[in-house]
Amino acid sequence: MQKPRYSVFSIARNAMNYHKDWERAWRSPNPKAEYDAVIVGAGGHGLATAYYLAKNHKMTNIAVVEKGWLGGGNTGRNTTIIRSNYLQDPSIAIYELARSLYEDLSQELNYNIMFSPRGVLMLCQTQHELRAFQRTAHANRLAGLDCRMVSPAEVKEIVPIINDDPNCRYPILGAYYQPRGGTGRHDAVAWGYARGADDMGVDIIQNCEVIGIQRDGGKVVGLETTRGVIKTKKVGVVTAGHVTTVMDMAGVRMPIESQCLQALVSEPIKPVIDCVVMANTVHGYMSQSDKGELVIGGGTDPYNNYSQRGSFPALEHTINALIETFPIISRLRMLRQWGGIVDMTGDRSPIIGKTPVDGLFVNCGWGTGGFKAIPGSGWVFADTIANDRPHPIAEAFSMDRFTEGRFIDESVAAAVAH
Amino acid sequence: MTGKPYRLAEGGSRIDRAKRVTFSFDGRDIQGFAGDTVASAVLASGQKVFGRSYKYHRPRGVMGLGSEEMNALVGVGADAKREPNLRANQVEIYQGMVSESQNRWPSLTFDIGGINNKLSRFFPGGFYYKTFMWPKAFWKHVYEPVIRKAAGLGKAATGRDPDNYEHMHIHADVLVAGGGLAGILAAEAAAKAGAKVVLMDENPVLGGIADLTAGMINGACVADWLAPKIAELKAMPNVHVLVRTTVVGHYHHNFLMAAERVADHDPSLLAAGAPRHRLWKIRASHVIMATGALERPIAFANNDRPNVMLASAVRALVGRYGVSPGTNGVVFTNNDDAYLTAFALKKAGVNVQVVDSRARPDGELVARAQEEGIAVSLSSVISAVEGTLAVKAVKIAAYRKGQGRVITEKRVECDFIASSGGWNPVLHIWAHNAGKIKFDDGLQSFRPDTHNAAMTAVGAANGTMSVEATIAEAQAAGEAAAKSVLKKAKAVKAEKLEVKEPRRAALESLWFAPATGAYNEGNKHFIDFQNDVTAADLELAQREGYESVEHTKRYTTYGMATDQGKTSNINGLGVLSEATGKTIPQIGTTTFRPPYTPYSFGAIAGSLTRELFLPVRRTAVYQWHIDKGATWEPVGQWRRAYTYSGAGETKHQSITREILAVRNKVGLLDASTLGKIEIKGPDAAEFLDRMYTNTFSTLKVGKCRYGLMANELGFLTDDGVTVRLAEDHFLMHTTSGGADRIAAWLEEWLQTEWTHYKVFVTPVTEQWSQFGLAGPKARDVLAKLAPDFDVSNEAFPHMSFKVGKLGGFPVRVFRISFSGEQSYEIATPAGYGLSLWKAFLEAGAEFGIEPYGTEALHVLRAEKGYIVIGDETDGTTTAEDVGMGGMVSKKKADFIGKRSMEQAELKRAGRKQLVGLLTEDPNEVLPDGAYAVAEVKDKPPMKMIGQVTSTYMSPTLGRSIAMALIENGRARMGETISFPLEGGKVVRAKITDTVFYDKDGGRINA
Amino acid sequence: MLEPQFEPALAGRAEPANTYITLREISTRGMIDLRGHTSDRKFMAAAKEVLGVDLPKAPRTSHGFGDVKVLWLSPDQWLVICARDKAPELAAALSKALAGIHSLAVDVSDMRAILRLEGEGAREVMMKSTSLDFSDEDFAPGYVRRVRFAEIAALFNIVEDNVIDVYVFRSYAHYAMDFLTKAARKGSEVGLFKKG
Amino acid sequence: MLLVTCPVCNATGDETDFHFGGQAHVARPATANPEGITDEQQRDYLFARINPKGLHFERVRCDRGCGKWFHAARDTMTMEFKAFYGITELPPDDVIAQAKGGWAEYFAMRKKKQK
Repeated sequence: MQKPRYSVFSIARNAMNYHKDWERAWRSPNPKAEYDAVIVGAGGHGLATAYYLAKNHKMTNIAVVEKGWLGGGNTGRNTTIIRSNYLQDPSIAIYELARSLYEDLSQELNYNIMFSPRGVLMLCQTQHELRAFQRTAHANRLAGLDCRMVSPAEVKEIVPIINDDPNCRYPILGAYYQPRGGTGRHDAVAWGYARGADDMGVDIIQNCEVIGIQRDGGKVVGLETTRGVIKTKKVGVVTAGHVTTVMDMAGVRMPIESQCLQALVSEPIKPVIDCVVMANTVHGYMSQSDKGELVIGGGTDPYNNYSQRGSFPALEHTINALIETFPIISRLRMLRQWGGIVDMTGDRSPIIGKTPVDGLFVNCGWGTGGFKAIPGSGWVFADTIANDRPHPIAEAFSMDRFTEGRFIDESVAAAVAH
Repeated sequence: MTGKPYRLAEGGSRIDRAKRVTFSFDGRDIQGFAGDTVASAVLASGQKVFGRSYKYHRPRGVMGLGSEEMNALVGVGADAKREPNLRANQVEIYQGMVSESQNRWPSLTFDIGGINNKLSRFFPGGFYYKTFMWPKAFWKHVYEPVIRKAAGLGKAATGRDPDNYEHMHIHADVLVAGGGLAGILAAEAAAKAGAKVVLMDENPVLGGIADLTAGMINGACVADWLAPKIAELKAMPNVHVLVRTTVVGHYHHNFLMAAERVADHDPSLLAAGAPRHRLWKIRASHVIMATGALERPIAFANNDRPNVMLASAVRALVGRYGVSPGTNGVVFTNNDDAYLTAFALKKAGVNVQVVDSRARPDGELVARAQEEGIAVSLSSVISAVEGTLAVKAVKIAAYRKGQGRVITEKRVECDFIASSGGWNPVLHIWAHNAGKIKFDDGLQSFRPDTHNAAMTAVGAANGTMSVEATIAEAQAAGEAAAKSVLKKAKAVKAEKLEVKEPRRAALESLWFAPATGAYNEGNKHFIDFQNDVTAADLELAQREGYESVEHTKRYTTYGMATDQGKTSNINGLGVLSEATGKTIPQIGTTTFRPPYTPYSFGAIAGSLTRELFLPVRRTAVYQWHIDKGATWEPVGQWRRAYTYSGAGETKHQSITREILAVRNKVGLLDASTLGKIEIKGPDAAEFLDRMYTNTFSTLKVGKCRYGLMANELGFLTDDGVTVRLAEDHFLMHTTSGGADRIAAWLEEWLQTEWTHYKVFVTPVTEQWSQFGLAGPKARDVLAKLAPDFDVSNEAFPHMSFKVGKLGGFPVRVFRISFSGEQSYEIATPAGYGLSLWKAFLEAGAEFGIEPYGTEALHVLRAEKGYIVIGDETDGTTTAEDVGMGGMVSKKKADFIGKRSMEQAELKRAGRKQLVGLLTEDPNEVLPDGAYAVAEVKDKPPMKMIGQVTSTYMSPTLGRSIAMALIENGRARMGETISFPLEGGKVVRAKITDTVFYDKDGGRINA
Repeated sequence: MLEPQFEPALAGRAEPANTYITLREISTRGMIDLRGHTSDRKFMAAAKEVLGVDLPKAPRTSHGFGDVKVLWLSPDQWLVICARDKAPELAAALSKALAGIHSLAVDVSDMRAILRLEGEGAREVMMKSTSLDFSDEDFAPGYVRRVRFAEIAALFNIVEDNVIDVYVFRSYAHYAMDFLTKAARKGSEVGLFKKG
Repeated sequence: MLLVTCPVCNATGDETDFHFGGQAHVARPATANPEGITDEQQRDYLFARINPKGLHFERVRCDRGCGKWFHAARDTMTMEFKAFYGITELPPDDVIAQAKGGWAEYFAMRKKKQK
């Protein structure tokens, strides 16, 4: 059922007919009685998992069930940053796999996800932070990543609007730069994977909430949903902030707390910044979308929270920090703020792999950094589900690391100074 | 062009014709009157085009009455003071104001981007997802830059904002959002019942659209009847009224944000010290939402042309500013309200006719139009608009509800259109925090339903459109709110009112007016004007499967412009409803997100910018450090002296000088930032044994002991020296960065886990200035300062403590060392800190004393192999890893972190262990954080076996030294390992133990 | 050479001008941090014996006796305010009287700086600085509370209707004074519930 | 901005005057008996969290106020506080009655222990 390809020519052709003949990007099927595998959660990670199950593992009799509308969770709420310059080897492995897949994803999916490798700058604003990023730089270089430290002068060249006053509260001592990091169009990632998976026969079933996980002894045998029972021997749970709710149905207590991550955009303005800047010491990061909005990430509310509402305290500090970092934004205005429910693990790194229940797989804990991982996450999770064993890259992210003390702690890069 | 005929001979309730005001728009001087807005003044000057649209760059003019304006966005101010994307109809003009149109190049009337419009057929909604994919590199380097340049509306300021901002907190029994008829009456009722009331309105004057409303109260028109009430309300002692203040967001527990534009209308206030904006943080016991309603446009072909306006906007131009958009207008409506605009125009001598989509509207206003001789075409719609930079004519077509095509149409010349598709209640703050809304068939729009928070909606915001009902509703709500909040509310006696208002005919929804030509083809029926989203785009999204309204929104960007869908939301749902056959409630609506209207980042930051951005903590010697030319190292919020570079001295030189001073003579360090915590009680010793990995219950009174702290994961988090002041009394030192954290940590365990312990914990960090006096001459300096203070090695050995007087100074003296030299730390109350510091320098002068900074400190301790938490440890490092396993008590049954230290991974063989490194070339200093590899390859990846944690050129040893965490390091003594650096260079270093200097510790105990 | 010179936290800093309330540092007061349990009769009695006044039991209240004032900080913590030069001996006297009773008395006279807000707009300025409602009737003279002030921890005491003392840790004194100076800048008056 | 009331000093203030300390009623195994704690027990103590969508129980400190820790019962959807109670106490029975899932199990277990 190959869909016609998107191209400038297909647009021209359809224009002649006032665009009345465009085919659907994906079907809206009713659930079948049984599938070889069912992915719970049609966010970026879930849809990518389905896509690679079909593409790499030829499992096409599968479904993705989604409580609401596809891509409506954190995939459509994040600040679209893509980078892989992490410190720990397992993190580097999965985030770089994801980043490299992003490079060709538009062509792979025949859907423009607008991957824009405009560069990611991580500012160093204390001697300690400078040393920490120098360490990361050495580790990344020896792992084969294309990253480097840049001088304050270079920072100013890359981001002319940055505050380079050497006497400001936290002067810029340098920055860690990943030139092939950047941003993508978050909705398009979900839509592109959905269209691609649908094209290979995957059923994407929206408005279908899982209300129970059927087990036979220690094995999964099916799902109870608001649209009836679906038999299946393999279930992949990819529900981010709501993973606890779903895993509780299988009696698996997760090492997860759900919090609300704050984000906002400014009104659209003409281009002022052509890369992503992260200022960890003062807690702010910013990029500019193609529409011209400044895209800004705030902190998380300090308590468990499923409300998806914008709150204020988390934003206030971010804005103070960004005005000090980019003084010209003071007279720009906040257009829209919102929250996303993020799933935070004990070491702030994700969980990918098998669970105590046979046939039940989980992919969660991406916390505040999931978007950048979508293609890699889907790739290794699909492999894990298809072969019923962790993909080599997924091994380190297994749940039992919390039993063994085998943490993957990225906060290390910003450990407390003296 | 002269003002005529657009500025009417008379009228204009908001303007003062005696006061002329000159400002500039796109470099052209424009004369208006005090009270004018940029929109009214520029329109009065005859200019209709205010900007270009987002995607197609179509010329656009003023459309709205207030904050719903989506087309006429202007930039105000220049350079560092430029503020983009302001609504021209809300910007009050002042003498000398500089304003500009946006998103056009080179000019408004001739805009290159306009080419997009010619090609618009090739840019349907979401087109960019389908193309620009080849060749791959072109997205970032060709397509995207073009798109980015074309998008983005206004330009940002070019420098640091010179103005001030601030926050203000306020608590109200009743917050009333909106100062129209409903808001005023609700506030009055609540206030008379005794409530503390705050009323906020976004406009410069109260009254809302009372002046644009039909009806009489006690014989007066609504606005006139309301005027004295407003004055009375403002005078009440328990009422605070704010204008130019928009309630922008509603959050949990009735917390609201309001943005006050204090000085935008009058820059002289800034000079007088006023903030430009003030952000109000409001906690209200009850919220009354009286935010009114916004008129919605009608989707007809080319409904975006300059001088196509909302009927209410035209009415306001005439009534408030004495301005008419033209001389010959057409009112296009599906409801009675727009007839008021026709009457206002006729009264002002403007030629006008009405086009009404309804077949038989039987309202009194329709009848009156006929009486007044205003031509009314019923069962008719506007099927086409002629003119590009301005309306030249319209086509009027016969219409039956549900009809999709035009059968007959006639051409009518006109120069403006006033359209009304009905009114939408302003629900934003109701919906921001999960208030429920419901669809109202009469309004063909949503209205408030239930809410968890204590909030009531009144008047038009509640879908109540009649004056009489609004009055009753508002007064009842105000009184009820007061009653619900106050223990004892006063009774409010209702006044007798006689209200007359015209009987109205029902509105008939009109989501799409059929157009000349086949359905939809070649015509643009705009739904979201600013983002150039047409009815066709919404239908396309549906066809392609983007069925959820959220998908439609994101795919077409409908509702995502700076007006956040104020006018497009319902119209879009109407179009989707007709396209899908679902009802509007079935389709549902997108989430309302704060803020209601955009407000400045400056206001969000308030006063916490520049010198107030993140506090700087100062020791008592702070200014002295500055005067001595210190550069800073930030530690937590403290600033510590990093090094004191003298004239013509590099940092490296001064650091070396400072180190040698300590090694050979004596140095003075400001260590005041170290955390100091007093811990007292019968269980204090046992408590410390729980907190530290090593034991303190065995410590003798008057003695010091170095302690290690781990977290429950078993990783090191802090260290420091603790002294036993008395059997039940300890003084703990923590790292500077850890002081507050550790104090809270101790409190937490006492309060939540070992609640039976009798222990008090009192942080005293700031009470003391504390100075390190280190070096072979340290004792001499002390002795000279205070001959009667016995500092002999016998009386005062290493790791002991004395309290007493040093000359006139009350002091606590610790003989401890972080440098490996004979060393003392002397603490005195902070008020005496500076003079004791100076006293040391004076007394030490003859011994060659020199102040030294944190970098010298770090080199000195590295030479001795002392660790720094945060350098040698990184949050995943155990005591065993850094070779301090001996400080982890085997005897104690339990202490924080003990159990986790037994987890498999923490005991694993081959973990990274702290070792010393000596590079083969003694002049080669390893870079910070450099990684060693198992085997050097010609290109990555290479297997890494550990990293440098501290690395320095040691002036004492005359060679480089380093410490590193290396896999299985302690078993590799003497082994040489390789560090591949950038550019292929490889540094080789021998693994040694970590103590490079004075291994037997002779100097410490000297 | 060995004569200690006492330096207040804001030593050498000019008093702010161009503000609509007066702002100054009070450097003549000494402070003692006193710990003990309200429920411990022996402790309460011994403390009263030395201070001449009952330790306030009610949250956010203070008791005064002559030159001594006791501020409630928590059910087991008080801040005793007295003349700066009396603090050491008063602290010693407390420790002596409290010997054998579970308690802790520490002279912390140099730990905090006291900033005094005085004038018509004092409450309004506090409402720019904290999230509390200073127009509430509870906020009467004698009221004491710890609170988040701007970005830092602070303790305040309403001395008179329009006189408020703000206690901040010494290292933050300049920051706090900078903030207050800006908040009280002439021309930025709000005039909350003020008529005419 | 949540409005929080400290049950110790009875002060009510913005969430920014308080410090949130995560899930309530997590027992530290080593305190009761340091011997023979399994890796699984230690993991559950450190990481396993109930994390309900709905009524939750958490630890809060009156951080800027009296400095005392206490417990709060809060709905994680509506943010409504159902109760504030002492750090060594269990929630009021009427609130316990509203607990679901993991929390219902926990309180049932506590009740059994008391008997």
